[in-house]
Amino acid sequence: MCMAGSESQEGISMSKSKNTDKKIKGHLGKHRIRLSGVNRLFWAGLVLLTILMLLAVLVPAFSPYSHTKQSADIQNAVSTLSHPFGTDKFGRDIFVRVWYGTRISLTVGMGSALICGMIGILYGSIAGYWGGKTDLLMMRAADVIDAIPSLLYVILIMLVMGANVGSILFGICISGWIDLARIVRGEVQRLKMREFSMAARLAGAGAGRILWRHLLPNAAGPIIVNLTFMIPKAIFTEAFLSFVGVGISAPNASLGTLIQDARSQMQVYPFQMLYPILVLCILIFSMNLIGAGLEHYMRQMEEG
Amino acid sequence: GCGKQGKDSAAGKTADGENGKKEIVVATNSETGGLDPAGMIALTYLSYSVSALDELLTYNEKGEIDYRAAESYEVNDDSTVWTFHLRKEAVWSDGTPVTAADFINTMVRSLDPKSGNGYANYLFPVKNAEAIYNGEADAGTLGAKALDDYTLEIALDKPCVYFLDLLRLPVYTPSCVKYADAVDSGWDKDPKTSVANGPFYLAEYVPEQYFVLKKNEKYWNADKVKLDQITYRFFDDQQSMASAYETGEVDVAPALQSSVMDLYQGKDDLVITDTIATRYIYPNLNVKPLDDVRVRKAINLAIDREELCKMVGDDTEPTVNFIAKYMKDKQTGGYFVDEAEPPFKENLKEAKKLLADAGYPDGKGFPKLTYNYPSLEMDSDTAQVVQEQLKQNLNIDIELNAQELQVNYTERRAGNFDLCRMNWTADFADPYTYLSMLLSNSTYNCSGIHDEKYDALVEQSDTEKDPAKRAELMHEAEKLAVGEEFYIIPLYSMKSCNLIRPTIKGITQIPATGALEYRYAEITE
Amino acid sequence: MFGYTCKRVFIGILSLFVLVTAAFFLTRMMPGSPFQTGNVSESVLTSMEEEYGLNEPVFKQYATYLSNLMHGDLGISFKKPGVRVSEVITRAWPATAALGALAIVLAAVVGTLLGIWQASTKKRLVKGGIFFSTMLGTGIPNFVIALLLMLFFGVKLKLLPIAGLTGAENYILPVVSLAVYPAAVITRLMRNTFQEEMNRDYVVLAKAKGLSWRRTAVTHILKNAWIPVLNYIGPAAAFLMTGSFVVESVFTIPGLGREFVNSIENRDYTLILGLTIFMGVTVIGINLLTDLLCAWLDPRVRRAYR
Amino acid sequence: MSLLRVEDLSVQFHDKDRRQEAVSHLSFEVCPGEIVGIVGESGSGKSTGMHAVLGLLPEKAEVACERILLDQREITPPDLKLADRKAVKAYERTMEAVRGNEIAMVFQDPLTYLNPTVKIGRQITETIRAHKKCSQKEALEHAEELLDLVGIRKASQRMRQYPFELSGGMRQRVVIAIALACEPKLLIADEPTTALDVTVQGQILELFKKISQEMGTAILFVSHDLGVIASLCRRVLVMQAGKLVEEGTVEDIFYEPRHPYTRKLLAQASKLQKLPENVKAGEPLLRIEHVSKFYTDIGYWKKQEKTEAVLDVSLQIGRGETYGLVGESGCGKSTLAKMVTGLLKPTAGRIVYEGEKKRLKYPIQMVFQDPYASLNPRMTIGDILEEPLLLNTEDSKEERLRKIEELLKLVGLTLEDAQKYPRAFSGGQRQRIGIARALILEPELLICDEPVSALDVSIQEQILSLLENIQKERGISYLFISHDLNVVKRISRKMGVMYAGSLVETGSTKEIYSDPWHPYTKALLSAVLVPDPWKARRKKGVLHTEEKKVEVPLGRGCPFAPRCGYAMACCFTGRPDWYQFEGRKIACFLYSEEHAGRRSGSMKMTSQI
Ligand SMILES: Nc1ncnc2c1ncn2[C@@H]1O[C@H](COP(=O)(O)OP(=O)(O)OP(=O)(O)O)[C@@H](O)[C@H]1O
Ligand SMILES: Nc1ncnc2c1ncn2[C@@H]1O[C@H](COP(=O)(O)OP(=O)(O)OP(=O)(O)O)[C@@H](O)[C@H]1O
Ligand SMILES: [Mg+2]
Ligand SMILES: [Mg+2]
Repeated sequence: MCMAGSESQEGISMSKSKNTDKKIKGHLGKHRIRLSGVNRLFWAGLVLLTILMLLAVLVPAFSPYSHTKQSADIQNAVSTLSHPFGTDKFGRDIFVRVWYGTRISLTVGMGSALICGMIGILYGSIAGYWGGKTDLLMMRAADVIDAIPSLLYVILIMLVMGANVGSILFGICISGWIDLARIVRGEVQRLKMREFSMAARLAGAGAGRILWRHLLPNAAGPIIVNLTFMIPKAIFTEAFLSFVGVGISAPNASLGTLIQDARSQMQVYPFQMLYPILVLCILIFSMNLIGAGLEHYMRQMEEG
Repeated sequence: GCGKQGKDSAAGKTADGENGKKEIVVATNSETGGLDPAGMIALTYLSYSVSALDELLTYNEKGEIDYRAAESYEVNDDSTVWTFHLRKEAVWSDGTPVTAADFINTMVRSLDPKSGNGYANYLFPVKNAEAIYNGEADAGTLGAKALDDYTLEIALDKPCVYFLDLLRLPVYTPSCVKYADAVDSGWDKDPKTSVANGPFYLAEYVPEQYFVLKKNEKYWNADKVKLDQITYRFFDDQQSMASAYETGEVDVAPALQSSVMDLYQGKDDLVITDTIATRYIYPNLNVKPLDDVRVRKAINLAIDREELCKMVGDDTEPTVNFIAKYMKDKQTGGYFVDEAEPPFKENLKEAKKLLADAGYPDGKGFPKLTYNYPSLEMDSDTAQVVQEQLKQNLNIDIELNAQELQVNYTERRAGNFDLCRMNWTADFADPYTYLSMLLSNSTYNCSGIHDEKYDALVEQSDTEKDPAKRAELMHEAEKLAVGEEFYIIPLYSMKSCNLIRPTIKGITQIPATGALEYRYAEITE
Repeated sequence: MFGYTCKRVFIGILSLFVLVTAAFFLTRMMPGSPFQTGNVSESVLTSMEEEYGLNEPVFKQYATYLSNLMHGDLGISFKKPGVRVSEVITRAWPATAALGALAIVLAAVVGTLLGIWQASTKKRLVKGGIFFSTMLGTGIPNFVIALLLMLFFGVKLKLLPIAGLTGAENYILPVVSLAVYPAAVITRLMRNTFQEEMNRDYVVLAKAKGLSWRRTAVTHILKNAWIPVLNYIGPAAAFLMTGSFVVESVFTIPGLGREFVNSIENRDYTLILGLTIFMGVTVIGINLLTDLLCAWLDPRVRRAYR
Repeated sequence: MSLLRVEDLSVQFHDKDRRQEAVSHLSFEVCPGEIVGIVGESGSGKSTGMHAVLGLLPEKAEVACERILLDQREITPPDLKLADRKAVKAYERTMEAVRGNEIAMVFQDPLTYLNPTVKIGRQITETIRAHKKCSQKEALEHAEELLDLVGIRKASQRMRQYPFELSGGMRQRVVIAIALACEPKLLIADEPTTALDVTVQGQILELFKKISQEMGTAILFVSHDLGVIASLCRRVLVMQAGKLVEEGTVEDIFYEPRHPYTRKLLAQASKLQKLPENVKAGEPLLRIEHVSKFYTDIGYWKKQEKTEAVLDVSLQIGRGETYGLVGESGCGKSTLAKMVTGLLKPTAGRIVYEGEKKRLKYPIQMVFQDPYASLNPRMTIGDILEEPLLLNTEDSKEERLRKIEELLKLVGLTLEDAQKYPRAFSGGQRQRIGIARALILEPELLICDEPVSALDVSIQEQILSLLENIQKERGISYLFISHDLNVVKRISRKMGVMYAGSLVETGSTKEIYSDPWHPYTKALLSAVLVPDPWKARRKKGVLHTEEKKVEVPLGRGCPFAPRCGYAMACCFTGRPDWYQFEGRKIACFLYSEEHAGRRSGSMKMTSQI
């Protein structure tokens, strides 16, 4: 996404100097994702997210402490220079653990948003576009999957695939796409009645193109909002699973489990809980910024 | 209309009640199991029975016999026939006299495996009980007989010196023949049929929310009972329990997290009690390096239990014994384990040496072992510390495998583990409750222990009537299992943090388990 | 439409059947047994399993279960001796439903209002403030919110009771903690669709008619903006109405969510299945309702359902 | 003393970096009871200026205005950049009372201006209730009257329908009904009759005249149809590129135009009166055989009602031929068009297309009636135009670009417009984009659903000759749908007249124009307006028969019978057959053998009325 953005920026600056013909050419050339007009919100979010990602990768790699190293003498320490976020009850450095947790949470959150997003959009558009029996069958199938208690299969998955990030992702993704699919379906159903999709059909566009180029961009708002919410949702689901005993095993931790673990001491050492929440909020903030930026861009497009 | 009733019973706020009634509200863990002593029982029954049911007799905190449903007992010379004389004045809360048949009722019903009673095996000392349980004998042949309405005779297969200790177990408590017919008829939670022979009776039962015990005016010792009502409220969450204490919604909040200690430090509300329990690890003897006693010993010696307890919480006490640290010796009144040398002492140097001897100098070549534990906070904490310590001290890698509770049980029972956490809370106040676990034929022995010498020692202690000699035998057995063969890795024993309104006095502790008993509690100004 | 509804109900019953089948085999595939607890011996286990028919071939058990189900019999709980599954449901459902319904209504009202406010205000402070709160609403885990509410309003201020469901005031904290997340999501969705609808030409016409901004918002924009939101609210309502384990256990509420997680942890097969069926009915029913509601709101969609 | 006085109004649209002045320094005034016409080319800022008067422009439009006075009251929009919030609020508050009540507006694009999810009835009553104290019931009754007034039949049933269930013209009339709801002092009508057929247009114009006379309502009438302006207005403003270029009485403007633009306009309008060149029709390309389309109403419990949008229509279009289809709004023209393209499936009958089918997925292209709704708001014009090429041809990028440029030029847009999104275009511009899209694939058969009704005459003429040229070059055929008889006459040699779902008369355009046979055709033709104020004013008494309130059972009787001045008893009981006379076919009992009498084949049939 980054790449496409900067590339097309270049395109615009170029077009300003050259004649209009070039401008149009550059314009028509890239019509998949054009982020040229994408605003400050988007870039702010992206920068923030990149910083978070970098921290998540670099801090655990370069910190003098490991995320498992315990030390009985500095249990529950407050913030100091060497331990910016203090230590937990095992004397482990919370700073490293938080960033280590961010790594896992990001993987789970983004991974599931990506997978669930793709499945949800695909499934929802197919059901919404074809309607009729297909829709009925597909949405009822989704209902059934949604109604099967996730704990039942997650326990099984964990047992078969082991307690790792992959199996958690798998577990979350089995039913995580359904909400999005419902929303996409509703929007597609609504939009396909508009005349412009008829016009596209006449132009020879197949279902895929109509969905991708005509209907989904017009449904982008709700989709983006939903996608941004999918990330914290997946992160919390992961934490809940660990809580019930089917998450990633200690001493590995995600932001969710860090928050969960700090819970028993929250009245005594509230900061142990605060830091992971803070990082999580910043993470969600950055996703929201990106989402808001994209949305804004979409609206701008429409307004011309 | 649970909502309405709840308002005046469960939410009855303070310790002295609203209309001068003396009532307290006790928090208890979420509802599990029924109230029928012969049925599937768990925590809820334990809360209920301490206030509502009178066993034949029990030991008080000082180790003296406290006669409850019985007024006296006799035993023959070789401790095989025990005769109990029941109180003639004792009646159930509906007025029916408490008779020997009521006691036999529980026993017989418990011996039906379909009852799902987990304590049925404690009836096995009784003549024919095991055969009946296995369907090999008729229920009528049970060694327990009612000589008359008020005389209960229990004949044993072989001498059992700790038999009186067993009497506090649910299977030896009475259930009224008039109502208690079937395990699953639901009589046990219906205030109309769930009668009590103790100081309180069940007045209301709202599933998942609370149950109310009211003072049993017909109780033979009713004068001593000061409270009018005890309400037990179910809580899922310990933090909520502590908060409910803070808001005044409960008066007693038992078994809380250790962080409560920090919050209530120096306040009268905080009452720390001992729990007769040991947390330990089973090393699987069928797994490669663990079948070597040197390896087991090395692990045992390398763990710094002091540090472990410091991290896991203030409610733990390091121990190298199997038998719970706070279990008392009735004869001496002191703690049983303190009467002998500890089975072993931590020693890192020796541990390293042992590991090298076993072929893994500095942990080299030591396979990665998996440690199974249920994903409860305390076990998870423990596991992480143990993992880190073994890594630091012996350079062995342990893989932690948190499991959902049921999965953990199943895997443990099937022997699918390298290391597995275990916790044992005493059922009755005798070291046998621990020692029996490691017997070759014990259900709980799932790590492949098969030691004839140990079995013989424990069996011998079973029939030894001289208390001192018996204690010696038991110490010897423990020393063998824990200090020589290192069948288990003991970690710590536990305390329990309770919050109790300072105005409530007279709460006692059950010596066997350390649980609290409210029957003679009173509210002072 | 009526025919369509009938069809949906019929298909709903079919999906329920699929659901039962899936859940049945999933529960049986899970490791552990209902009777496995810390202190049960092997023989008790086997005889209990025999007693409850667990030793029979799975397909036979399945057939038995189905035939019982046909007669409306959900069976007896394995872990609560003598308690029928239907009893558990009828006991736990009212509390959960009341909480869930209140929470979703609260979330919908607050979310809609905030969303509209955010979309239509020009004050940057308000916009930013709402944006920020929605982020907190989604960024702080449910249980933390519940605990914080409990500690602040219960323990610190001693304003509200924190355990049980005995009086009206008991509902406040759990409802609020349940409503925070959906309210945040609804706010965001609402702001979004509302802003989009605000730019439509029909709003100009409404304005040209001389309708006040408020009337336009309520009678024109809201109706259109609500449709995507409704697609979220439906499933969210279904989710809340089937109980939240976290909030129920923090506030000690005897509801379905707690019952459900416990039943899974206990491997209480019949209870798991019973609750799954019940929740399935709720989920399927609410989804049907959502679809009908959407069709009612949007006539263009309605034509697809004939 | 003037009712509305606008002084020095300028509107700018911010477009990323470019600023575009849509209206510049516009000043004019309207006196009470006066009807003022505004003409101008498409995109000249007519709509923008009118929106600005009512303060309806989006925020990104920058409005600068010396002052606007309504009845001596100041309703000048505050300058958003300078004004504080209080001033804006105060302005909004005064405008709330003004809009809809004192100044009402009829918008150009009827579909998008009606809320798609609110029933028609509700959309009318709420206007009434916003300004007058009355009960819902009274409002409903009033709304029903209003719908009647604008010529919508079965008003009470229509009120329960949603906008998308109405035809384009009906929606337009609903918007007019809304504007008239509170009997405003000033009515701003932005192309109110462009979407309407002549008979209804006549009615509406009559209506406008009536209310202006009876209630003293002043009307600001925006239109590109010089005929309408000529017949209705007293005074005319001519706009070009955002500026007012000429102003004067109708006579001055029409007979002594001074500004070159005005002259050009008039010249083109008279050109429209020409007949098309003779083109030879080839073998049949498209055959429509007994096609019908029913819509079922939707409801939960109530019984479903059927709307017969198209009923048993048969016609043939030959290669290289232009077939004109006229008919009043709501008679099923668009529905028929959509069925021909394959977008809708006929309920009965079949459509046979004989042309080459391979090259294009949909060999029959279409220009949609509603220009905005048919453009994806999230795609640039360039992308919209490129899409058909991308999907159906193997052209290289350069080639595509070239074609787009060519077509944009052809329809009077520039290459720069390719970058913009549909929202940034005026109604006429949007329509041209739609035409460009349909043409870009060079189809064999093109269906034009009211392609030029939103355009001013100069561009209309451009487009029409463009269509003609293409036809000459490529032998393409058109099905040309319009309610504007002038346009149909100008382009097509064969035509059909539709009424209420059925064809009532077909034949060569020339013959039908010179000698209409069917009573409905007659009514239509007599309503045509000419761009000449004198003639237009003399043309009184448009055949305007009040509808007889006779319920015609569905499917029985001639659909036109209730409105027909010549209706006979048999017209109410049976459907007329087709009666063929040489090249002409007609469905009316007047021409049946019983009524016209048996005659020998050699005898020539003439109009029976
Ligand atoms: N929302 C907008 N954003 C940017 N430019 C706009 C917008 N609306 C209109 N314009 C531009 O303003 C100019 C005037 O548009 P307007 O709609 O007033 O034309 P018009 O005279 O009504 O034309 P028509 O007869 O075709 O309806 C056009 O060039 C158009 O491109
Ligand atoms: N989607 C629909 N659902 C129900 N009825 C419809 C629908 N579309 C059109 N109709 C009805 O079908 C009839 C014919 O509509 P159509 O749009 O074909 O008219 P038209 O001849 O194109 O009129 P106009 O010139 O005003 O556009 C009308 O009575 C209309 O109410
Ligand atoms: Mg216009
Ligand atoms: Mg039409």
